[in-house]
Amino acid sequence: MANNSETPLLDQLEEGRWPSFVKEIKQAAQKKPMAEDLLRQLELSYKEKIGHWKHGGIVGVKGYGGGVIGRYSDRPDLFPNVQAFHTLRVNHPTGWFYKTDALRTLCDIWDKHGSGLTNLHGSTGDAILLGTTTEHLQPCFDDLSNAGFDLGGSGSALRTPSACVGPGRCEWACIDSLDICNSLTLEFQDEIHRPMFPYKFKIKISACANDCVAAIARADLTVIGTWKGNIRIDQKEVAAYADSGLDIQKEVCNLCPTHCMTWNGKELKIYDEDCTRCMHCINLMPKALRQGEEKGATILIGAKAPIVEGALLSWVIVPFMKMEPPYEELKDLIIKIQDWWSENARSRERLGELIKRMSMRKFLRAVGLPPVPQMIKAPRTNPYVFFWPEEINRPEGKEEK
Amino acid sequence: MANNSETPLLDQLEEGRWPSFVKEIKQAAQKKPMAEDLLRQLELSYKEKIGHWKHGGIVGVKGYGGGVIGRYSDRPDLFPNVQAFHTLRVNHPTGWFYKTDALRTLCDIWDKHGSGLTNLHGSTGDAILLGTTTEHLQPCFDDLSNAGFDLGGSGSALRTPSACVGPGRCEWACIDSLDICNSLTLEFQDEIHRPMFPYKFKIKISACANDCVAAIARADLTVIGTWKGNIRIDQKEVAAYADSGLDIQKEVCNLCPTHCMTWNGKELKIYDEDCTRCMHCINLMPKALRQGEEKGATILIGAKAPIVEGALLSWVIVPFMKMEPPYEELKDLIIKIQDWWSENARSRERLGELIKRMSMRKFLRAVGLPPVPQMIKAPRTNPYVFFWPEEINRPEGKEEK
Amino acid sequence: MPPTDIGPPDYKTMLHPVIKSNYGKWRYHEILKPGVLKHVAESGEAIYTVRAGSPRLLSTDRIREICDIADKYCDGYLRFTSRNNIEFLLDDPRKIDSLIDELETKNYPIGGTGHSISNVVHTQGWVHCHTPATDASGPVKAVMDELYDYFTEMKLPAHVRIALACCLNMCGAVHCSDIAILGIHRTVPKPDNSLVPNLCEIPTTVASCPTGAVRGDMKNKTVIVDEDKCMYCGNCYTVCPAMPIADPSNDGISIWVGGKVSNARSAPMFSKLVIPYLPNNPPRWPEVVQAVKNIVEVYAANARKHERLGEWIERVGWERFFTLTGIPFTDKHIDDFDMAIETFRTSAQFKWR
Amino acid sequence: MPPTDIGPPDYKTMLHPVIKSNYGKWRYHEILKPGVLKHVAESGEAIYTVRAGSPRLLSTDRIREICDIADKYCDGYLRFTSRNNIEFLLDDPRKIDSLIDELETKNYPIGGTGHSISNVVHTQGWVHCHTPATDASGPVKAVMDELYDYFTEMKLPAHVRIALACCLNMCGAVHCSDIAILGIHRTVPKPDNSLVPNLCEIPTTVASCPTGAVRGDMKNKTVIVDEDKCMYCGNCYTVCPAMPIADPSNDGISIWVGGKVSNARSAPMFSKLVIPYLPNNPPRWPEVVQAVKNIVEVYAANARKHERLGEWIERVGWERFFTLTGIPFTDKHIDDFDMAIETFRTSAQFKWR
Ligand code: SRM
Ligand code: SRM
Ligand code: SRM
Ligand code: SRM
Ligand code: SF4
Ligand code: SF4
Ligand code: SF4
Ligand code: SF4
Ligand code: SF4
Ligand code: SF4
Ligand code: SF4
Ligand code: SF4
Repeated sequence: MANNSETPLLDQLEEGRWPSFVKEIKQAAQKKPMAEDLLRQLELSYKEKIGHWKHGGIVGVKGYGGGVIGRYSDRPDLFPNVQAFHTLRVNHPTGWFYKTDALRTLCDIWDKHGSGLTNLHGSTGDAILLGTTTEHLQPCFDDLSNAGFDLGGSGSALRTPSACVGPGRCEWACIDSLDICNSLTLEFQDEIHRPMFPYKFKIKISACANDCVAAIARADLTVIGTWKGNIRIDQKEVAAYADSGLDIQKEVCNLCPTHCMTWNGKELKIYDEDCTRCMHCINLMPKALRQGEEKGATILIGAKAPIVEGALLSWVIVPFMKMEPPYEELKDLIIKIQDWWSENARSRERLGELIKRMSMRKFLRAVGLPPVPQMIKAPRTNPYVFFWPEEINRPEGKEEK
Repeated sequence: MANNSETPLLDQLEEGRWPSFVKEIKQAAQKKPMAEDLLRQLELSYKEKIGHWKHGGIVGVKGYGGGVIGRYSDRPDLFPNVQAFHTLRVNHPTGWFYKTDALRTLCDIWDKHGSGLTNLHGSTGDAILLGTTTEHLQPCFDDLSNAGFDLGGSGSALRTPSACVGPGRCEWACIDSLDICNSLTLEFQDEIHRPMFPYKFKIKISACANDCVAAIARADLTVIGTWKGNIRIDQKEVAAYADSGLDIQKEVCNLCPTHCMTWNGKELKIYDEDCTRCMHCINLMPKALRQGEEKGATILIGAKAPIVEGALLSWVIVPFMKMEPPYEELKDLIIKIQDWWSENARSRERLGELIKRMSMRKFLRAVGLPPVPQMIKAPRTNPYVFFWPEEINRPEGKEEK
Repeated sequence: MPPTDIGPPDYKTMLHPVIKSNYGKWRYHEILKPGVLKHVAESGEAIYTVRAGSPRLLSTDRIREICDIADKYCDGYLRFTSRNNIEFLLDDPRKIDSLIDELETKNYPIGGTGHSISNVVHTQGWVHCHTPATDASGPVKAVMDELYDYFTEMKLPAHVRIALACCLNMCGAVHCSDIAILGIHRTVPKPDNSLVPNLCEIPTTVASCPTGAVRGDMKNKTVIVDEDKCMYCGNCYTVCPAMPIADPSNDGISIWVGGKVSNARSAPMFSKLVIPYLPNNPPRWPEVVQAVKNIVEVYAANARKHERLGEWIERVGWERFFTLTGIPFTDKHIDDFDMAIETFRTSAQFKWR
Repeated sequence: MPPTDIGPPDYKTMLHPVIKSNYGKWRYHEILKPGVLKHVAESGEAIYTVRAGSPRLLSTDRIREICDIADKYCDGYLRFTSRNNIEFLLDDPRKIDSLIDELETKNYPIGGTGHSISNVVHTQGWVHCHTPATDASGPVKAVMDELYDYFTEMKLPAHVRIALACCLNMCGAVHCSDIAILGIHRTVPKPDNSLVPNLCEIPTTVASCPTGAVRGDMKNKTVIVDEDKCMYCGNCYTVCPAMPIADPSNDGISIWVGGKVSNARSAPMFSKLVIPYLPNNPPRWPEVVQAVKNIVEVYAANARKHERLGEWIERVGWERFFTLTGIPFTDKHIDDFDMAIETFRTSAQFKWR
C-alpha cells in the first residue's frame, strides 16, 4: 500500500471536513494493486501538474460498440498495474434508486474484476466502474449481465438517458419522468449499445420546469414536464405561509417573471393566461399552490457543451405533448429527429449544431412540426428571409424551367 | 404639364390628408420638364411595379470624389428629360437650422440648375437636390459654393455628420452636440469630399441618451451625452407633477430600469449609484429633475444597416469623455479608429463588421483603450479565450524560438 | 474658381436670437398642445416651436411658401427635425395660433410631438433609387393618410416611430423602428452574362453575398447564383448592376416591429419581422396600410402608458403579440442567419397564446 | 452467453414501499432541517430523506458501508441524486436523528438542500481522463473543505450550484452553473509528426478546430497549427491524440459564474467568464479556493433572497460585480468568438462601477 511518504501531496487531501477521494483510493489500494498504482500515478500528476493517461486501441465487450472507455497509463514502466485501466459505464436504475442488495452485487462484481473504485455516478448518469484490464472486460460484463445489469452508452451512440426523481418523491412531477426514461432506455437499447450516429445523442427528462437533471443544458433531446389550466390556490395555506413569515408580495409576487400575481394581504390572485409556469411561486408555497390539472411535457432540443461552436441550451420545439405510456408520439418524434440528423449531419456534429447550420425552417419541415412563436424568444431581426418555391408567384404562362 | 389622365395612379395620391409628394412633383413640373418626366416615369413604375433608374458612369464635380449620386433613366426613349437625373447632397447647417434667406438661396440655385425638387432632408442629413443633368453639376456646385454651401459625403467617405438639436433648444443637452458636429465636419472636410476609406463612415451625435438623431443605430461612431453625479431633485416640483396627475410610483419609479428610485408620496429618492442615466424619469419630470453636474459623452462605435452580416447597434468603447472644444481627445480617437480600420478592413467592410471579424481585443489594443465592463452586456460564455504571448509562462531556460 | 471644402454654412448664423442668447442654458420644456413646444431657459426667456408634417420631397415653391410663413411669424427662423418635420421657431406665444391657422389652411398637419406617430423616415423608392423593391413616398403617403390623427393627437401609450426603406440597404433607421416597412425582393437576381464582364468586378461581387450564393464563373467572366442559397438581399446587384433582381410579381413589402433607439427605460432594440410579405399594390398599398393600422391599434389598446411597442411586446411575449394581432406565425419568423441560435427559446417559459 | 440489451435493472424494484404506494401522488414537502426532507403524499403517508455528501469517487468498501447504514435505518432503500449526493430514504421519522448521528460519526456531511451549496458536479481529471488541464477531485475537495458550512447550512440567498470540468469538453453542466471551475490550456498543441500519420485522420482533425487553426500538411501526412488562430481548446487533441496540448507551466483553471438551469423566475443562463486564469497549484489549489470563496461571500452579502448568483448580477450589472468582488476586468472577458457581437453593450445605459 502507498504509505505517507510516497504520496505527500495527495495525503494533504485526506485532511479537511469534506469526504476525501484520496481516502477512497487508499481504501481500495489496501486490496487492489491497481488502486495503489492509480494513487501513485496521481501523485506524480500532482507533482508534475500533468495527466498521465493516454488513448489506446479500442476495447469493449462482445456484441457492443460502446460502454467501455479505454485508458492506458503513459508511464506503464512506473505504474504497471494501471498499464490498462478501462472504465465500464453501467446503466443506472432510473432515478438512481437502489436497494442495497443491488449495490452490493455491483460491488462484489467489481471487486472481482476491477480496481474496487467507482463513480456514483458519472455526469451522464451511469454507474461508473473505474479501471480494469482488457482481459477482465468481458468476464466483468458477463457477471454484470447475469446479475441484471447492462452497459450504458459511449461513443457516437444514444447515451444513457436520465430523469429527475419526479413521481418517485416529488409533488411537482407533471409527467412520469422515471417511466418515460426507463421506457426510452429499453426501447432504444440498440442505439445505446451500437454507435451508429454521427455523434453522441443525449436524452434527459425533468418532470417540471425546475429541471433537476439539468436536461435543458445537457441533452440533445430535453423533456420538461408542464401543465395547462390554472394554478390551484389554497388561500388558507397561502395565509399560513404569510403568517409563518413568508413575505408574499416581495418573495413571491415581485419575483414572478411575468408579474401575473397580486396579493392584497388576504387573497392571492394569479392571472394564469400570463403565467409562463416557471415554478417559482409553487416552489415557495408547495402546500398552497398546485399546478394546473392538465399535465404534459414541453419538448426541447439541441443542448450541448461548447465544443465546437459554443455551448447550446435546448430550445422549444413542441410546447405541449401529452405523455401517456407507451409514449408513441415522443418515440416517433425522436426517431424522426434522429433520422434527419443521421442523414444530414457531418461527423461529430451534434443535433443543435446541425440545426444551427441548416436552419430550423428545414428541420421543422423535415420532422413535420408546425412553427409556433413558443419556439423563439423573438422573431428574426435580419431581413434575410427565404421563401419556399411554392410561395413565389410565377408570372402567368411563365413556368419555371 | 402632366394632366390627370396621364398619371391616373399617382393622382390618387393627391387625395388624403397627409401632404402629398405628388403635388410637389406636379408643382415643380409646372416649370420643369425634368419634374414632368419624373412624374411620368414614376407613373410607369406604379403601373409596372418596378423602378426605372439605373446606374451609369461616375459623375461629380471638380476636386471632389463624392457628393453626387449619378442616376439615369432606363427608358430615356420615353422620358428624355430624366435621361440623366443626378442628385447633389448638400451638407446641411448643423442641427438643420435655417434662416429663410439661406433656404431661398438654395431654392434659387436649384431652380436654375435642377429639377426644382428636393428632399429636406436625406436620411444622413444632407439637403438633397433631387435630379439634374451632368452638365449642370459643376455650375450648380459653383453657385452653391459661392453662396456658402458645400457638398456632403457619398461613397467610401466620411458621411455628413449630424447632431440633435441639443443646446439649441433642449434642456437635456449634456454636450454641445451642434458645436461638436460642426467642428468635426470642418475638421474632416477632406475625408468627406475625397473617398479614401474602405467604405462609408458615419458620425452622429446626440446630446443625451434619448438619442434624437438615432446615433446608436446609424453611426459607425456614435457620441451620446451623459453625466456624472447625482440627479438633482426639486422635491417641490416633484410634488407639483404628482398633483397634476402624474402617477410617480407607476409611471416613473416602476419604469426605472434599475429600480433605483423610491417615492413615498412626499419625497422622491434616487440611489444614483445604481442609475444608468436612461433619462426616463427626467423625461417625465423635466421641471423637477435635472441631470448631474459633471457632463461629458459616452463614445460608442459600430452601428450600421444589415448588409452584409446583419444590422449592428453601436456599443460602448469609452464610458465617459469630457467634451471641451476643440475636442482633441475625440478627434484623436476618431483618427486612430479610422487608421486601424483603413489598414485592416476589406473593401466594403464597415468598422463594426471589421471588429466583429477581428475582435474587440485587437481593436482595443490598436487604439489604446482599456477594456472595461461597460463595453459589454456580459462577459463571454464560450471558453475560447486567447492569451497574449507575454501572458504565457515560458519554462525557465526555454525561450520561445 | 469657387472655394472647396468650406463646409456647411455656420449653424450659429441660423439661430433665432432667443436661442442664441440662451444657447445651452435651457431649463425645462412643456408640450402646450400637439405640435407645440415651449422651451424655457434659465433666464426665463422662452422659445416656442410649432411642428408641421412634411412629405420631405419638397418643391422649391413649397420651400418658398414655408419661408414666407417663417418670415411672417418667426422672423425667418425655422429648422427641420431629424424626422423631416418642419419646426417654426418663435418667441411670441401670441402668434402661435395664427401661425397654426395659416399652416392648417395650407394643409400642413400640426403634431408629431409626445405620444404621437411622428413623420415617417423614408427613402427614395421609385423616385430616385435603382435598387428599390417598392416605392417609398407612395406607401408613406398612404399610411399617413390613414394614421393622420395619430400625428395630430397624442393619444398613444408612447412615441410610435414608423420608418420605411425600399430595399435591404435600409437607408434610415428602419432596423430600429417601432414599425418598419421594408421593401423586399423574393426572387434571385439574374446575371446578364453579356454585361457582367464589363460592368462588374467578379471577386467583389462574389464577396458581396452574405450567404455565399454567388460563385465566380471565370471562364465566362461572369457569376452564377445558387438559387438554394440566395435570400434575395440584392447586395450583389448593388455591387454589380448587371444582375438585376427586381421582379414586379414578387417584390413587395415586409413589416417589422418593436425597434427603438432611445435609451429611455429599455436599451435600444432592433425591429423584428412580423409580416414576411405583402404585395406591392400601388398606388395605395391597402394591405400595408391595413397591416400597420392593425398593429398600431392593437398596441394602443393593450400597452401601458409610456410603453413603447417593443417594450409592450417584451412584457407580454411574442406569442401574445401574434395572438392579439391575428398575424399568422410562419417559419419565416424564425431566424436562420448567422446568429439565429440566439433567438431560439432556450427555456420552458412561454405562454400558450 | 449472458444476455445483451437487457437494459438497467427495473427501478420499480428499487423503490421504498412508501414510495411505491404513493408513486406520483405526492402532495407537498418540507425541509425539516438542512439535509432532511419530508415528502407527504395525498394518502397522508410521508417519506423522509436524509441527504449526505459524497466524494463521488467511492471504493466498494465505502459503498458497502453506505449499504450497511441504509439497511440499518432505511430497510435497504437509498438513492443518489443528480449531483451525486446520497439520499437515505426512510418512513420512520424517529430514526432520522440516529441515522444522522451515525452518518456524522462516519464523516458524511449532511446537507445540500434548499439555499445551500450542494455537491460539486465534477469529472475525471488526472484520475482517469487523457485531456485534462487540471485535476477534478482535488480542487473539488479543496473547495468543499472551505465551503463546508454552506453545504451543511442553508444560509445563502438561494441555491448555489458549483461544477468543475477539467477541460473544455465540459463534461457535466459546467456551462450553466452558478460557479464553474474550468480547466484550461493556454498553449497550442504540438503535433508529433511521426505519430500523426498513424493515429489521426487529417480531415477530421482539420474540421475539429473551431477557429480554423489546424491546416493539413498533405505532403507529410500531418497537420500544422496556426499559433495566431489557436485558442487552446484541445479539440484537435481529442480527435487526434498525437498532438498533445497539456503544458504544466501554463495549464490551469478559469472561473465562470452566473449560470443556471432551472426555469424558476429567470430562464436558464450560461455561466460567464470572470477569472480567465489561475495556476494549477496542487494539492490544494489555494488561488482557486480563495476565488470561489470570495465570489460566494460577496454574493451572500449582496444578493436578495431567492436571487441566484446570475440573477443578482443581472440586476446589479456586471460592472458592479467586478467592483464588489475586486476581480480585474480584462480583454479576455470580452467575447471574440462567433456571436461576440451579441455581448457588446449596445446602449448608453451602464453604471460607473
Ligand atoms: C465520465 C464522464 C465525466 C465524469 O466524470 O462524470 C465523461 C468523460 C469523458 N467525456 Fe464527457 N463525460 C461525461 C459526461 C459528459 C457530459 C454531461 C452529460 O452527459 O450530461 C457532457 C456535456 C453534455 C454534452 O454531451 O454536450 C460531456 C461532454 C463531452 C464532450 C463534448 C461533447 C460536445 O459535443 O461538446 C466530449 C468530447 C468528445 O465527445 O470527444 C467528451 C468526452 C469525454 C471523454 C470520453 C474524453 C475522451 O475523449 O476520452 C471522457 C472520458 C473520461 C474517462 O477517462 O473516463 N465529453 N461529457 C461523464 C460520463 C459518465 C457517464 O456515462 O455517466
Ligand atoms: C438618399 C438616401 C436615402 C434617403 O432618401 O434619405 C440614401 C440613398 C442611397 N443609399 Fe443609403 N441613403 C441614405 C442614408 C442611408 C442611411 C441612414 C443614415 O445615413 O443615417 C443608411 C443606414 C446607415 C448605414 O450607413 O448603415 C444607409 C444605408 C445604405 C447602404 C447599406 C450600407 C451598409 O453598410 O449596410 C447602402 C448600400 C451601399 O453602400 O452600397 C446604401 C446606398 C444607397 C444608394 C447610394 C444606393 C446606390 O447604390 O446607388 C442610394 C442612392 C439613392 C439615390 O438614388 O439617391 N445606403 N443609407 C440617404 C442619404 C441622404 C443624405 O446624404 O442625407
Ligand atoms: C426635434 C427632435 C430633435 C432634432 O434634432 O430634430 C427631437 C426633440 C425632442 N425630443 Fe426626441 N426629438 C427628435 C427625434 C427623436 C428620435 C429619433 C427619431 O425619431 O428618429 C428619438 C429616438 C426614437 C426611438 O427611440 O426610436 C427621440 C427620442 C426622444 C425621447 C425618448 C422617447 C422614449 O421614451 O423612448 C424623448 C423623451 C420624451 O419624449 O419624453 C425625447 C424628447 C424630445 C424633446 C422633448 C427634448 C426637449 O426637451 O426638447 C424634444 C421634443 C419632443 C417631442 O417631439 O415631443 N426624444 N427623439 C426630433 C424630432 C423628430 C420628429 O420630427 O418627430
Ligand atoms: C434530488 C434532486 C433530484 C434528483 O433526481 O436527484 C432534487 C430534488 C429537489 N429539488 Fe431540485 N433536485 C436536484 C437537482 C436540481 C438541479 C440540477 C443540478 O443542481 O444540477 C436543479 C437546477 C439547478 C440550477 O438551476 O442550476 C434543481 C433545481 C431546483 C429548484 C429551482 C431552484 C431555483 O430557484 O432556481 C427547486 C425549487 C426550490 O428548491 O425551491 C428544486 C426543488 C427540489 C425539491 C424541493 C423538489 C421536491 O419537491 O422534492 C427537491 C428537494 C430540493 C432540495 O434539495 O432542497 N430544485 N434541482 C436533485 C438533488 C441534487 C443535489 O444533490 O443537490
Ligand atoms: S424537476 Fe421538478 S418534478 Fe423533477 S424532482 Fe425537480 S422539482 Fe420535482
Ligand atoms: S409559476 Fe412563475 S410565472 Fe407562473 S404565476 Fe408562478 S411565479 Fe408567476
Ligand atoms: S438627444 Fe437629448 S439633448 Fe438631444 S434633443 Fe434629444 S432629448 Fe435633447
Ligand atoms: S435616469 Fe433612468 S435609471 Fe436613472 S433614476 Fe431615472 S429612470 Fe432610473
Ligand atoms: S433603401 Fe435601398 S432602394 Fe431605398 S434609397 Fe436606400 S438603397 Fe435605394
Ligand atoms: S441577392 Fe443577396 S443572397 Fe442573393 S445572390 Fe445576391 S447577394 Fe447573394
Ligand atoms: S472535462 Fe475533459 S478532461 Fe475532464 S473528463 Fe471530460 S473530457 Fe476528460
Ligand atoms: S487546440 Fe483548439 S483551437 Fe487550437 S488548434 Fe486545436 S482545435 Fe484548433
